[in-house]
Amino acid sequence: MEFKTEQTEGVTVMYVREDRIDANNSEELKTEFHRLFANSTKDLVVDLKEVLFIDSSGLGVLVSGYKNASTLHGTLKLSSLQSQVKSMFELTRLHRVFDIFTTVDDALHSYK
Amino acid sequence: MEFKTEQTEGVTVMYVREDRIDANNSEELKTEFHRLFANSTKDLVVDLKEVLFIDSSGLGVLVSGYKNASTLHGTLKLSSLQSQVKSMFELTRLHRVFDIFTTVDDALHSYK
Amino acid sequence: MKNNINIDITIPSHTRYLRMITTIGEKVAQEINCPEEVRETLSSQLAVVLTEGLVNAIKHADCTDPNKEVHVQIKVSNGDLFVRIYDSGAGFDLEAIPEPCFTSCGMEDKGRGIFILRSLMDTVKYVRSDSGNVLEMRKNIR
Amino acid sequence: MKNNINIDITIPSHTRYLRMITTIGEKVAQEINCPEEVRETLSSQLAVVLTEGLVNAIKHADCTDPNKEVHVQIKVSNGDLFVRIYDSGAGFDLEAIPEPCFTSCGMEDKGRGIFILRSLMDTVKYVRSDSGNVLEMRKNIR
Ligand SMILES: Nc1ncnc2c1ncn2[C@@H]1O[C@H](COP(=O)(O)OP(=O)(O)O)[C@@H](O)[C@H]1O
Ligand SMILES: Nc1ncnc2c1ncn2[C@@H]1O[C@H](COP(=O)(O)OP(=O)(O)O)[C@@H](O)[C@H]1O
Repeated sequence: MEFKTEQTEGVTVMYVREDRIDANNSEELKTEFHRLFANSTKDLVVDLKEVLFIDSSGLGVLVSGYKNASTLHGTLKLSSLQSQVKSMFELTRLHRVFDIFTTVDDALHSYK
Repeated sequence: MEFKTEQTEGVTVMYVREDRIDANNSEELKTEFHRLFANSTKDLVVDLKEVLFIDSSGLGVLVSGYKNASTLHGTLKLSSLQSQVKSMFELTRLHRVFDIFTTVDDALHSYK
Repeated sequence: MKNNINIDITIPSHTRYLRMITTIGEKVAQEINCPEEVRETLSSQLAVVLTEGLVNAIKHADCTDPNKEVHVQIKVSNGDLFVRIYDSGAGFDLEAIPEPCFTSCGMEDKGRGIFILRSLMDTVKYVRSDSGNVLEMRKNIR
Repeated sequence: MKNNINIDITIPSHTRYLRMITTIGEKVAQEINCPEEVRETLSSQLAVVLTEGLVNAIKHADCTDPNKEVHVQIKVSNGDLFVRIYDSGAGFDLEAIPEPCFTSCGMEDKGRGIFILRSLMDTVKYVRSDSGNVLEMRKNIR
């Protein structure tokens, strides 16, 4: 799985460069979360613009990232959900748990 | 099947607006050929730029158009063959029968 | 003319085939006779259902045999869409699987698959037998 | 781990399903373990082979029954790709089919299907039996 990561005023933004997050690659996302949280990231925006498909294991890894961030007294927020991804969050009620933004900029703004 | 047709200095150019010509739609191409040849077309350039896949029934319809044009003392020429389409012409040796051009302009130029 | 389609697929028991199977499911859904938007929704739901069902068969059933295969059937028949996923593992009790927790306090990383299947399909059954188990799902598409 | 894939598809005997089947064939070819360019070529050849074989089964076999179905099998097994297309028509003698004419003088609109199949696959057989006929093709992919 490919990522691009940027730092902006203490917040890490991770762009997921993959059209699917499923049981075949979700472990790679988990590893990347661990790497970021081990390297002084507390607040993380995960941008899902390129992700067209997510399954329950992909949701699970985002939940685990959310919990990691909370433990560090930070927050994991999401941006740019495509329609299938959005439906999966709604179906599993996770849209009530995560802060979800239309764009990365909106997400960044919310930390201010 | 969708087409766009233009007249340029006595030559008809037909753009095939479809990604496949196969046994499911090749009759529509045949009908369009008949219509054009019945309406004073003699020289015809068929542009296949949008066609990514052709089967033997599609080749057959082009052969029948070629024969129609010959009967009227005109020629049917082809332009913009994508790789799968080109392979099919080579496999069936039809590239030796048809005049095939890289662009519509090259094909038009050859009538001069 | 009837519009029945039946596809039986056998693949090695590995998640690398998920993309292939979901694409096949999407193509089948696109042939279903129904309004465009319904078809689009069905197509992405079928992709999810195939993924969740297959991942369970791959991960939870009989994972010790490296040459293990999984078998999936996608069937469109008389206004119903059927998905059947066969496994040869120890099986489990579908009715005993609880709903996931919906609040951030008790939130788990896993345990959403069966819930998703139940939400997207009309019926979900798991039938165990000596010759193998099958997760059988049906959705009305008329 | 083995890389065997088996797909059995039954569809109504109609050309509108050609797109679906060729897309499925392409997806299967993309899972075959071989260099990228080989895989691309194989993918487009499989699309052609499926189309030519299916169109013959749809057009020449038993075309009077509106509820007729065709059955196609795509199989990747131990370095071979198999395509089998079943029909329940009167059958024909494959060996008696002549090569098409290659010059513009005697050029026909049809009669290129079998020639294409023979060119793209290593072996092409047609086996007739009382319970149905099968066009059986094999191609080595190692
Ligand atoms: N095919 C199967 N064979 C055995 N156990 C299964 C199977 N499918 C599901 N299970 C059991 O049901 C539980 C719940 O499955 P699911 O809701 O998909 O969540 P998850 O797979 O994330 O645990 C699994 O943890 C597993 O114990
Ligand atoms: N499944 C089949 N059942 C009966 N006849 C067949 C079948 N497949 C091919 N044929 C016969 O073989 C001939 C040659 O087939 P082909 O080379 O594909 O050319 P075409 O279909 O364009 O005639 C067909 O015209 C038909 O008579």
